[in-house]
Amino acid sequence: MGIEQTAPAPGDSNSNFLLTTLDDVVSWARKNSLWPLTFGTSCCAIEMMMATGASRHDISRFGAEVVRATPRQADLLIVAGTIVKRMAPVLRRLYEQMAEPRYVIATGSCTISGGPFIYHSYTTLRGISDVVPVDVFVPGCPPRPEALFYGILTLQKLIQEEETIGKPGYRRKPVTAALPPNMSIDEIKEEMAKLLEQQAIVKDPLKGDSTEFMRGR
Amino acid sequence: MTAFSSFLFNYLNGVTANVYEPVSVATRAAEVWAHEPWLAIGWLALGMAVMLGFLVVIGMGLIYGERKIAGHFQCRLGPMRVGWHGLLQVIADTLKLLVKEDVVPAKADKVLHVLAPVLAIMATLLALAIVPATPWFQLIDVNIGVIYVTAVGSIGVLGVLIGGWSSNNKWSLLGAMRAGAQIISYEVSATLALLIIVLFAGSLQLSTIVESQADGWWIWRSHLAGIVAFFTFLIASTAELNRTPFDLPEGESELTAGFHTEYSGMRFAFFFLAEFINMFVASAIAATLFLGGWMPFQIAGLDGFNAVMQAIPPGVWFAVKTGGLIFLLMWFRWTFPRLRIDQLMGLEWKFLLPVGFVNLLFAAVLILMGWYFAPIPA
Amino acid sequence: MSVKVKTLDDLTLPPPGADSPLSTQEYFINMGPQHPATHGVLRLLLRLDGENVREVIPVLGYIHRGIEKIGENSSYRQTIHLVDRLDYLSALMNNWVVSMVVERAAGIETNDRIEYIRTIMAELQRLQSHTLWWGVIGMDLGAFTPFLYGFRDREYATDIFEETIGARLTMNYIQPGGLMNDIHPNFVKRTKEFLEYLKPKIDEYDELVSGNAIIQKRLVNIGILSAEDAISFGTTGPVLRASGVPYDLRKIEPYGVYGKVEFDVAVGQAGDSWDRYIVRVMEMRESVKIIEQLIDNIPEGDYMTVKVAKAIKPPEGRYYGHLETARGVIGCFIVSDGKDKPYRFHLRTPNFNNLWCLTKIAKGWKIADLVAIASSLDIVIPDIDR
Amino acid sequence: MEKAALLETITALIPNAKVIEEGVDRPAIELPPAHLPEAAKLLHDTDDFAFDMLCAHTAIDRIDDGKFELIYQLYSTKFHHYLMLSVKVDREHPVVPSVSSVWRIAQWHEREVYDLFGVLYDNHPDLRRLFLEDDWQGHPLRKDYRDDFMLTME
Repeated sequence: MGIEQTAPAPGDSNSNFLLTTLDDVVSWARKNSLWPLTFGTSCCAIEMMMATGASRHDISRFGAEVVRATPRQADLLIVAGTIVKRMAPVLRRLYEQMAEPRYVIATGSCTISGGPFIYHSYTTLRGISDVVPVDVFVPGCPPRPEALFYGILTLQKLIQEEETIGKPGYRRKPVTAALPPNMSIDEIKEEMAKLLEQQAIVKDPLKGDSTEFMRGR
Repeated sequence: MTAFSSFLFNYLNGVTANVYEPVSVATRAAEVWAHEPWLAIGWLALGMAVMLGFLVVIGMGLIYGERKIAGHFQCRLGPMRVGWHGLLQVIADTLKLLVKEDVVPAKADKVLHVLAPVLAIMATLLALAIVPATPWFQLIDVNIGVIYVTAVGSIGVLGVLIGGWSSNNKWSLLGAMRAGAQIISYEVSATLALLIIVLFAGSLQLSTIVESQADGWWIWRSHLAGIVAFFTFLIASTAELNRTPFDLPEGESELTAGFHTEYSGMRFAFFFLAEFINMFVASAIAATLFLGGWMPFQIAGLDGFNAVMQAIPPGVWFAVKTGGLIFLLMWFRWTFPRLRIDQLMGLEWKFLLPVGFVNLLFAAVLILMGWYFAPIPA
Repeated sequence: MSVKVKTLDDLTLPPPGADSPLSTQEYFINMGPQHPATHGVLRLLLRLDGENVREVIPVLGYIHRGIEKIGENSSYRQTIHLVDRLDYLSALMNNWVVSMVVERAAGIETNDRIEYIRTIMAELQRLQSHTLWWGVIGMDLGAFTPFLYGFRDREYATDIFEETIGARLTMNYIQPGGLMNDIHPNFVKRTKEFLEYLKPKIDEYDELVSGNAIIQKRLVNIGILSAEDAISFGTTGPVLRASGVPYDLRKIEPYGVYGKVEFDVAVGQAGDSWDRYIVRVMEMRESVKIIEQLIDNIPEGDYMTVKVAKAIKPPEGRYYGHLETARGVIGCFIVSDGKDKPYRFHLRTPNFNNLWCLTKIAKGWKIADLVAIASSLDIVIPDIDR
Repeated sequence: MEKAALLETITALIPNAKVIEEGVDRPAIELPPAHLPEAAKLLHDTDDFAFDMLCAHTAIDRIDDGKFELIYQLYSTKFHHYLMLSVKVDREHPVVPSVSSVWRIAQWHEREVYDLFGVLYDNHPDLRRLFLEDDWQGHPLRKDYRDDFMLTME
């Protein structure tokens, strides 16, 4: 484990129709049932609560309102807020206590790079990707609930692409779920609608660029 | 095949002419066992298959319903994206839990850890078997039905206790201890409340109790005793179900997840499912004993009204009564805060139990004197 | 003189039966750093006897980001955005206290318009913070629905902030010498709408939670903090006022335009969890009253009195200023050596002091009470750890 | 009490106290460390002052003078007056008596100052690090603190 492994050649042993269909079904179930762990350290946690708790944004529409307090039952670790040296082992432990398959969304500048606490801070970690493998980064300080939703939708897209049965251990490099700058509100709405309808064209990851892959854990 | 056709005939006849012959599946199987053993096995298999389907449908339906109802209580929508109005949400959840990794903590007692959720779900399944959903469908009609329900219900607490103990986690243990104390205490009150109806109906058999309510449901035929018993049972069974305001064993803000803190994947789903099926069983028992089970609502003297009521199939009556009680339980959950453990025990031992005993005495006097609305059915 | 320094490993359990008549074995349990009741990454090491809390030992530092060290290496304007992230639910008040001290140190004058807007914003933030707290205490007591209601009402205030400030949570709005930008043309109208919306909602809060028998059973006469203890622990804000000490900086040393408005200081009597609860609910009504008196009278003027490009260099000295946030008194202590960066930048945060009374008042109660008491103290963890 | 009157009464009662005139924005006195506990007790108990609340306690690293300046911000809930107490200790042997028996909150403020500055408090009931791990090396708020992890802009 932990060693990078090149992806198999195109058309290699994964053309089984039954497995592919089964893959689709399992991925569908996983992506639609992302139960988050109650985990928040600072400011981002409030915006995360606005997303998961508040009735305006209402994460329950996506079936993700079943917030579990114990990592054993959670699928999604939303790291909301600064992680400092003392917290890092705890975060790692929480991640390891979660049952596979588990996904990590890192929200906020602090989890990406240390945010406003990069310089002169003797404790703040400069990004959490050294501690836990991150699937999706959501930038912002703190990110709006909508941004978090965009991150969750991006994660859903990633899960749908994943090959779950043949290669269960594969994990992508993290993706940043940031909207490009200068997007108008209408364009954002369009993009969200596209994701919601699941019509986004999914590139077959195994036939694509093999450097996109890396063995997780 | 004659039995099948006669069953179909009986059923159609029953629906059209309101002539019910309450015969449980087990009875049917026993009847034909001597000369047609394969048919008997067929009956049993059919019964089990229907029960299993029932279990899954009820479990999923209740979970979906709970999430939707909770959503609307909280000014939001609940699941919307998976299927039409989130109908497929529970299926996605179940599928995900099925294929999720199943963690057994390294220092846990592995055998007991695996056994606990099985015990919990087994207890609910056993209780579900005797619920008289309609006159023509009941898996087994035990002649000591009421005692059977309370006895089987106590197996569930074993599952919770074992689960909490075997996890080797202090929060789990605390949750399990709370569950043990709470469920065993409230079982006393629930049983006392059931006993009152047993006294009135003169039988322990659930089908007989339902039939005894043909002239009126026990909740109003028995003066005050029935109403008090009904509310006692409702409170006690809410406590037995570990639902708010009595959800101390898994009180999320106190004990992270209580007794199932260390459970993941399908085993957690078993606990989860058991809770919802238990809710159904408790509501069904309450509906059967106090609200007349599948008996239609009748008002003496209003023949036209009664005829309309009787035209509604008994299964619908049963579903409506049980559903109403389930909705009430959900309403509790999304409105009330949680009690503290000593307040919870105080409520049982200092209030509900004395009330239950006094009520039992009162009911006994009522029966001795014959001071209730209709005669005991022969 | 030699001083013995201890570690966590020095903690030991007493022998069985030491604290209770039964021969029971006590045990340690960790509540946190990840626990739903601790609202963040607070770790409470509990010594329990069954369900009874024998000792609470808070272990801090899981979100200690070294803000004071960063502040020593930032210019005065840069420190503003750091304090946003302390008590993020009182971000504007935190901005204000730094601005206040820097203004006093550097001799910067502000005008009436700035002070009016600052006061209104601070009170809006107090409302926003208290609505969130109200939801959270409901959730901690096991009722999930108030949480949603509290957040629903909080959203409206967030909208108002967003329109003027552009941020929802970490505002960075109040600057030394003024404000980041002027208020939005809609601000007055929308604030009034919000107040009209909120007033019946506060009554609804009372109906849903305050009047509930279970809530009262869980809060009344639980976790009593006497006035002497409250002062000795240095608690401030609603926690201190609930114990019967009418200490409110808005009244005692009016800053901003608090001197011009009529309002009452909500004071409790017994100092139990219920008083802490009801004091906050009363404060919500007072905040509404304050904003109503100010919102129509915002005078004309500039929103900034100094050039932003010019570095602030206060003369050498030690400056301490404080004001009342939603949780208590935040104090800012700046030591200047005449350069453009503070020589020492210290923050006296309300939650730090408020937390420690938990070690006394939670003793002897059950775990469930500990959760309720902690919730009634309304603690924000990054504010403690800094 | 007015500022001048307050300072006068204090200096009369505590002869070792030296009034700080410059660079402060509120009444301030300086005390030698050895006299801190008795002065604290007097300030807390004397009815004329009744400084019953310790608002804040922190330290300043005066590295050029080789001293730590400890600051105690006192407040009286009875008379609503303030006092800043300043105590200077040697940077090499920073030991001061604890005042946690007078103001209870001082216990944790002192732990914080010990954690971040390394000032040792005599007679402290539970002197532990507050924010950092027990095995942390050094005291980060000292001006000469450096470690491999911290990024500086120099």
